[in-house]
Amino acid sequence: MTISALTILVYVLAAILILAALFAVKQKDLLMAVIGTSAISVVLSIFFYILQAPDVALTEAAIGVALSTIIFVITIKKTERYEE
Amino acid sequence: MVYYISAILLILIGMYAVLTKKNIIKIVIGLSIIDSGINLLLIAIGYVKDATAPIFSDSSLKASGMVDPVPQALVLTAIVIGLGVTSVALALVIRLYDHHKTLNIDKIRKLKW
Amino acid sequence: MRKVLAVLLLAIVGYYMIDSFLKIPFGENRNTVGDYYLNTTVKETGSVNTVTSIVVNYRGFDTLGEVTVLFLATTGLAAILFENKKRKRRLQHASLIVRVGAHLIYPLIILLGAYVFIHGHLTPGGGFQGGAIIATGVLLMFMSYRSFEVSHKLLVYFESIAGIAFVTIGLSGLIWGTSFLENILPLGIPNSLFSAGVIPIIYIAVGVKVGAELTGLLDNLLKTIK
Amino acid sequence: MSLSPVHFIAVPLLAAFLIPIIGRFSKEFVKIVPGIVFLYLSYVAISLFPVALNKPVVEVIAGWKPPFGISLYYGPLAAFLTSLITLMGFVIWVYSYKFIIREPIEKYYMLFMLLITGSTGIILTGDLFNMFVFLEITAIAAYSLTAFLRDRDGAEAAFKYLLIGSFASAFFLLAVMLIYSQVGTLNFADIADKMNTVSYGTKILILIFFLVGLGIEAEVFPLNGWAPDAYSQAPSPIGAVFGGIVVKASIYALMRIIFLFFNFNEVFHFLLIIGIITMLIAEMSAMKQHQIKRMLAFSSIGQMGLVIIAFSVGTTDSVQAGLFQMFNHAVIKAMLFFAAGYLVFHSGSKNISALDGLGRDKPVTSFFFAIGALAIMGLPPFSGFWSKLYILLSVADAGLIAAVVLVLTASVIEAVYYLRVVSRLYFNKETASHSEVRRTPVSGLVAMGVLAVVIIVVGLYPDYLWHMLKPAAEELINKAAYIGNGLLK
Repeated sequence: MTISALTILVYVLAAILILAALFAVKQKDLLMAVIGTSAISVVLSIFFYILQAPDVALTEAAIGVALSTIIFVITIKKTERYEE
Repeated sequence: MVYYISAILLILIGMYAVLTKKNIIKIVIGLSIIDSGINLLLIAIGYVKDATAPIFSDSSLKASGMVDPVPQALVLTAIVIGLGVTSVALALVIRLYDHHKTLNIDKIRKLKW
Repeated sequence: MRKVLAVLLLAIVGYYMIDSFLKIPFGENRNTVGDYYLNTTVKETGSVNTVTSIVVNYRGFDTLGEVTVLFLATTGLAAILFENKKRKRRLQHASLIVRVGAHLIYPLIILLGAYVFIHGHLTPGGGFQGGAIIATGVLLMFMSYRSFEVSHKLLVYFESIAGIAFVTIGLSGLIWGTSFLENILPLGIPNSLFSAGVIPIIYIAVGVKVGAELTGLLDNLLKTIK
Repeated sequence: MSLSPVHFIAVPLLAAFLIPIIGRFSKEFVKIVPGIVFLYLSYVAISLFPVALNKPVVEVIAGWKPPFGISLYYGPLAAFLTSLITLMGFVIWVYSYKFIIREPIEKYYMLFMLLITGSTGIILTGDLFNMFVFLEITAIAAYSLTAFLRDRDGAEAAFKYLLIGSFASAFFLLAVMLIYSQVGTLNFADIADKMNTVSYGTKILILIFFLVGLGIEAEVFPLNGWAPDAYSQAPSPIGAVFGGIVVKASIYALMRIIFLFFNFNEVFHFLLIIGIITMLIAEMSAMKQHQIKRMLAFSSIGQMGLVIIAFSVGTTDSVQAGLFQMFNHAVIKAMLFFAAGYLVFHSGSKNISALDGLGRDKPVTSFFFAIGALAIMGLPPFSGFWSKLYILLSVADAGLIAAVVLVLTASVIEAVYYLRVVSRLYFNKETASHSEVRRTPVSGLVAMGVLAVVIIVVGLYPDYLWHMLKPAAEELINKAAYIGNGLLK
C-alpha cells in the first residue's frame, strides 16, 4: 500500500481528534474544555468531507462548531468557569 | 479503519467522562462527545472506497460510484437531535446552579439512585 | 473506586464494540437500500442531491420528527428557564471595529443561510444547515450590539407558520395524492432551481423554522438571569 | 380526506405548531386545544379499529413502497394501543385542565401533547430509525415536563433522567447502526426477513444494545433508577402519562423488536429472569418508600416486570394476558396518580404519613384511591383481578410453577403496602392539620370517575375486552404475517 498525503493527513487528524477529546475531558477550565469539543467538531467536519459527506460536514460545521459551542459558553457564563 | 477506531475511542472517552466526572457541565460535554463518536461511526460505515459524494451535480457521475447516502441522512437527523438534547441539558444545568450554587454533582445529588 | 469501576465497565463495552464493528468491512459497497435511492433519485424526485431527496422525500417523516424535536427543545428550554421577569442581555459593548464589521457581515450571513436552504436540492446543505447559519448571523448581532433585539412576536409567527406549512404540505399530499407528504408538484428539469417538486418548499419551511427556533433559543439563554 | 393512521401524528403536530399563535390571542383557548385534538383522535382510533381488525393497514408515507419509504403499520395491536393512548390522553387532559395552574401553561400543553404523540409514533411506525426519532421526541418532552415545576428536586430528577436517557439513545442508535450495516435496510419487516443472515455473535450484541436502549425507558432492572424520581417530581398528570402511556409504548417497542428480529427461544429465559428480578426488587423497594408518589412509581416498575414475564412466556394466551395487564395498569395507575395528586395537594406533604385520616376529610378522592389500590392488587370485582389471573394461568400452563409462586409473592407484598396507605386514609386518626378544606375540582373528579367506571365495568365484563385482545396478541407472535403485510406482499 502506498502512503498518500491524504492517508497521513487522516492519521494526523485522528490523533488530533483523540487528543482534543482527552483535553476536553481532563481540562479543569470549562471554557477550555468547550474549546476542546469545538475542536472535535472541526476535525469531524473535515472527516465528513473526506468521507464524501458534504451535507453532514456542513451541518457539523454550523451546528457542532458554532451553535453547540455557543450554547455551552453561554451556560458557563451563567454558572461558573472552573471545575473544582 | 482508522475512522472506526477513533470513533469508538471517542464514544468510550465520552462515556468515561459521563461516568466519572463530578462537574455537570463536564458530564454534558461527555454526552456530546458520545454523540460525535456515533455520528463518525455511522458515516464511516456508509463510506465506499474511491466513491464520490451522492450528488449528481455533473452528468458524468454514476450512481454505482457513490457512497451510501442513507447513513448521511440519518446522521443529519442525529446531529440535530443531539443539539436538542444538549440545549435541554444545559437549561437544566442552569436551573440546578440556580438552586444549589454549585456544579458539583456530589453536592447536588440528594436523591438516591 | 468509581474510576476503576468505570474503566472496567468501559473495557467490556469497548471490547465488544471493537469486536463487532471492526468486522464490518470498511469502504466496501454493501447492498443496501441506499443503492435504490442513488439509482432513482433524479428520476423519481427530481433532486440531484440524494441526501436531500432522502431527508425530505423518501424519509421525510423523519424530518418532520426532527423539526418537532427542535421545536420541543426550544419549548422545553423556555419552560425550564421560565421566569416571570425578563432581563436585558448583559453583555459588554463590543468595540467599534467589531460593530461595524458585524453590521457589514450580518446581511451576508443571512443571505448565505437563505441560499443554503433554497439550493438544498442542488448543492450540499439544506434547511437545517441554512437555519443554523441564520441563527449564527443573529448571534453575531446579539454579541456586537447590546440593544439589538429580534421581535419575539415575529419569531413566534415565523416558527409557527413554517411548522404549519410543513404539516399542511404533508396533508395536501394526503388530499390530492395518495399519501402523507407525497409530492404533488411537477418535478421540473433536474439541476435547475425550480425542480424537485415539494422538496425546496419543505426545505424553505424547515430553514425558516430552524432559524427562528435557534434564534429564540439563543435569545432565551442569553436573557436568563445569572 | 379519508381517515388514516397518519392523523395520529399529523394532527397533534399541527395543533402544537398552532398553539403559540393561538396563545397570542387567547390563553383560555390554548387549554382546550389538546382536548379537541384527543377527542378527534379517539374518534379516528375508534373508526379505524374495525378496519385494522379486518386487515392490517400499512400506510406508506410520501408514496414510496415499504423497504424504501417509511411506513406506518396499523394492525390490531397498534389499533388497541393507540386507542388506549388517545383515550387516556383525553382523560389526562381533563384532569390537567384544573390541576395545572402554573405558568407557562401554554408550554405545558405543547409538551404534554407532543409527549403523547411521540408515544403514538413509537407504536405506529414500521421503521427502525423513525422509531428512534419518536423515542427522542418522547424523551425530550419527558425531560422538560419532569422539570416543569422548576423546583430543586424536579431539576435534579430531570437531569438524572436525561443522563440515563441519553445513554439509552446512544445504545439504541448503535444497535440501529449495526443492523443497517448487516442487512442494509431500516424497515422492520425487511429487517425481520433478512435477520437470519446475521451471525450469532452480532445478533447477541444487537439484542444487548436494544435491551439497554429500550430497557431504560421500559423501566427494566437495573436501568430504572430514574423512574421513581421522575414520577414523583413531575406534575401528577405527567406521572400518569409516564406510567400509563410512555412505559407502555417502550415495552411495546422492546417486545416488537424482540419478537420480530430474534429467534424467540434464544431470549426467552433471559427475559423471564429479567422480568422476575424487576418485579421483585421493585415491589420490595416500594415497601420501603415514605413518599406516596415514589411508592406508586416503584409499583409501576413492578407491574411492568409482571407484563414482561407474561410476554416472555410467548404463548398467545400469555401475550394476550400481558396486553390485558397493560390496559389495566394504564387505567388504574393513572387513577392512582390522579387521586394521589390531590391527596398530596390537600395534605400539603408528599409523605404517606401525612395522609392520616384524609378519608373523612376528602371522602371522594380517598374513595377513588382505595378503588385504584384494590384494583391494582388484583381483588375480584375489579379489572386488575382478571389480568393477573390470566397471567398466572398462562404462566402455569407453560409449566413455570416457580414463576407463579414468585408472582404471587410479589402480589402479597403489593397488597401489604397498598393496604397500609388505604388503612392510613380511613382508620388512622388525623394527626396533621389539613384544615384548608379546598375541594377537588370537578374536572379532577370527572377524570377519576370515568376511570373508576372503566375499572369496574371491565372488572364485571372482562370477556369483551379479552376477546378483542386476541388478534392483537396473535399479531405480535406471528412474525411471518407481519413480514408479509409490512412489505405489502
